[in-house]
Amino acid sequence: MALTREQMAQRVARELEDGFYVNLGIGIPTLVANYVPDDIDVMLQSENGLLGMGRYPTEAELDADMINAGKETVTARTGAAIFSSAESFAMIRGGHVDLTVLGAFEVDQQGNIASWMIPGKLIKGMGGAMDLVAGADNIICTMTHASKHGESKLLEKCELPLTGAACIRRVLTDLAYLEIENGAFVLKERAPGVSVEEIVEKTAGKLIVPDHVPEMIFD
Amino acid sequence: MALTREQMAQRVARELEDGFYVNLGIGIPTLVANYVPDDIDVMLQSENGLLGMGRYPTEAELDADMINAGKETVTARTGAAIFSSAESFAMIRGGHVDLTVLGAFEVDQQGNIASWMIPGKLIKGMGGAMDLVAGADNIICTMTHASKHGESKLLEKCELPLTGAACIRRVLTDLAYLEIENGAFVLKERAPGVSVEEIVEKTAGKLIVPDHVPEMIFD
Amino acid sequence: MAGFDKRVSSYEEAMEGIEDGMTVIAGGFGLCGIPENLIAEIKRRGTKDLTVYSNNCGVDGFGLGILLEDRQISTIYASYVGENALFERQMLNEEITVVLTPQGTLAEKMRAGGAGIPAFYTATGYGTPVGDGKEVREFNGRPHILEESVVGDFAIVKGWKADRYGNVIYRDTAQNFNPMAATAGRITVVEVEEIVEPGELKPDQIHTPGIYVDRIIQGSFEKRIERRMVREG
Amino acid sequence: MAGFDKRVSSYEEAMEGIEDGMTVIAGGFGLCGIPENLIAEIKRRGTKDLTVYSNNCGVDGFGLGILLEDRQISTIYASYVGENALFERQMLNEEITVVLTPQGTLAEKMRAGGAGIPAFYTATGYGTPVGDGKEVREFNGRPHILEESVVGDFAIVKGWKADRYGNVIYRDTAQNFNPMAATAGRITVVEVEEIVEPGELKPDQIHTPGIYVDRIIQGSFEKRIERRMVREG
Repeated sequence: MALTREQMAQRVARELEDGFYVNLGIGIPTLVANYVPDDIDVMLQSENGLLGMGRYPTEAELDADMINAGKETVTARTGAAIFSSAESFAMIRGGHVDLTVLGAFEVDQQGNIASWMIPGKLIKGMGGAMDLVAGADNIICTMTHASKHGESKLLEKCELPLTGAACIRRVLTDLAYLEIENGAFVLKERAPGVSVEEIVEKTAGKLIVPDHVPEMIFD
Repeated sequence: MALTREQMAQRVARELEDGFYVNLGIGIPTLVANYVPDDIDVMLQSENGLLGMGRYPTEAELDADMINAGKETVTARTGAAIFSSAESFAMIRGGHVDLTVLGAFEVDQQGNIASWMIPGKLIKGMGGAMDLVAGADNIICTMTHASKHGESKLLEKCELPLTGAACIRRVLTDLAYLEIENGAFVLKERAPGVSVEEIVEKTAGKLIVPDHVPEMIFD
Repeated sequence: MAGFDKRVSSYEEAMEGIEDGMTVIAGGFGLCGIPENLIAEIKRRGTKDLTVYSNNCGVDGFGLGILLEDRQISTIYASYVGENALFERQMLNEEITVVLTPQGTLAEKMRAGGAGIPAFYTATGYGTPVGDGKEVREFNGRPHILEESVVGDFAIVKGWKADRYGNVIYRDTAQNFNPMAATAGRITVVEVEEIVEPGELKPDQIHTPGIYVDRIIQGSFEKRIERRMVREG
Repeated sequence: MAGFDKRVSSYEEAMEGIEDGMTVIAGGFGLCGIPENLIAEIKRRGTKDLTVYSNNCGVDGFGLGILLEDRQISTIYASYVGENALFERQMLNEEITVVLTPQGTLAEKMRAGGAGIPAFYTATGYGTPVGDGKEVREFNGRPHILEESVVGDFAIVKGWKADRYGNVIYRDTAQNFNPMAATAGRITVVEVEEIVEPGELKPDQIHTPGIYVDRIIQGSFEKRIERRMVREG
């Protein structure tokens, strides 16, 4: 079975370490915050200028001056800091964020990522995504393995305009967890009940399949 | 008579305008603060990170965390702001300071200035002087017209290592106030009792002498 | 003597001197911390052919979005413009030129402009359409692109509190692009919720020192919320 | 879980990992806001062949000056080094390499290093010995030189108050180079006068967010005054 959005978030959350500063993109990445293990503490960076994003506010706490990068009202947790956009991207561009999780339309075997533009269809802008992929060493890209029409999103070469070049090393799809090494996707884990064959079939880019590909385990 | 240091400061102070942000270098420039006309208000920028430098502290006010760019203990005036060195030089480099007054060893007819190094003799460093001369449009350079040995400091071409290239437009010496235009010093005013001939004699660079050169007037 | 008293008493005075064809740098992120009354004044004046630097372009009917109604903006540099149907239509009809700019690069362009740094290298955007036509150079074994900074004819800024000297502090995440915008205007206008007495702002806690600020005005603000999220209390 | 508790309990622990040949970025201006105990710990360790970025090099017997006594510094990038007789002797004897760097360029090198900007253009130093050998390029009709940024193995910083999360505020002009230094260390160590309880520092008034800081230690400080000027009270 393909992973649910919640399972994808759960799987990504296993990459969190105690004391990590983490930037979570919109969509599935945002859900990761719900699966932080109880015995670790992570600090969420929101690129509009908030380090230490807390929960949504109560009615009483609601404050127009307190939003996250998704423009949602939020709160600040204990230990938070708030700063300018220049400072926020100094952190991001300077490589101070420990883990970045973001969605994508396509990833290719060179680690290129396309996530911000579909010519003639969607031109909303890249927001902070280009800075995030350029600044981070440690990025996990989350997306469905294939489009609704069955077209692979793990390509030999991205077809859409890039968000960043040669910057992605790790991809979690609804079918598999893969790493990108030396111009190829390496299949590291598969979703419970998903066969290697299905993953091979739905991966357009070069795929290396080790002898043993463990299944992910969920509670 | 050549101007005293106090008279030089007094003359420079006439260039102050109400609402000016001013950076005063060490030496004669510092004295300018004593001659701010009563009917105007200026704000002194100290490049270690203080806008709105006040008087020296009383014994009771003395505070090691409160110094100026000359490393002297100071106070902050009402309306002051304190910030980092990067912010301080953002102001300076970005051209936000209205008037910069600084000393020099030599100035030449191209507006070059040498003020920070005498090879084999003095190697203390440029501090903020290179940023100040590069960032300001409006600089007044103060110095004696000639060295103790009678050698002119207003040259055809600076001999000492430069602080900045083609950046000085106005020079006040103990003998004269001059402006630099089109590769020449233009004599604008002379010190009381100082003859045009003396200035001509002590100016090594190209000097343009208008028909009428008024004497400075001091109370 | 006027000295450093930068207070003005009307929005008309606050935006005096803005002219067709000028470049305006605006603070704000989404609808948070936007100079909403200064934008409304530009709308009232009908100033045209503006080039705007702002992270977003407001929404239909609020924020910079209202300047689209009479096509006052001809070019915008922004990182994200997805909230605005009118905007999308003008973009598709090529009635507005949109230069999509990575958020961090946009912030740094303003910061560098204010700080007298004409250009800087960044890895952001290398190998993407953002890097097209820009100089590429390697540093530390990695390609970077050259980005130029920006200075605007006007900067419009929303602060929380200011004193008459033009010292400003921002509140929470309404800070965002405002401090950089404030440094990058030939004329910088800041509207705030409260003008406080001199001395009330602690000097070492001021976000924007008064040297960057030309005009200060106290206003009242709608502070519209774009995505209202609440949890049970 | 240790989480974000960055407190260490000894200066030995604070400087753990510093090795011969490393690059150290130090906050401070003159003797104001210098990490005096962290410097003393480097002295105690006898770490050699250090490359130091600091606006000044202390005075004889205090601040970075004490690292000269056993020749622990091999290269220094500084804007002004005029306060120190031992320093001058070592410089004239070529026992230390001094790269005199304009103050604003030095601050910006640290800030850019921390911000992932490998290089920037500035007019400062063009046409002077500082510009020798550096690329020159015109922007807005004016020549600028290319300056590269710096990242240090260690940054040593003096704050006023911090919380266990590594959030720091500075006091008055003791801020100076400290915030930039804090961003530019692979390992950033901050010593402060007081570690306060979480939540005590207002989030939007923090000068250095904890993400830049690896270790925090509370110390006591001499805070020597270099030029004591007083007026009649």
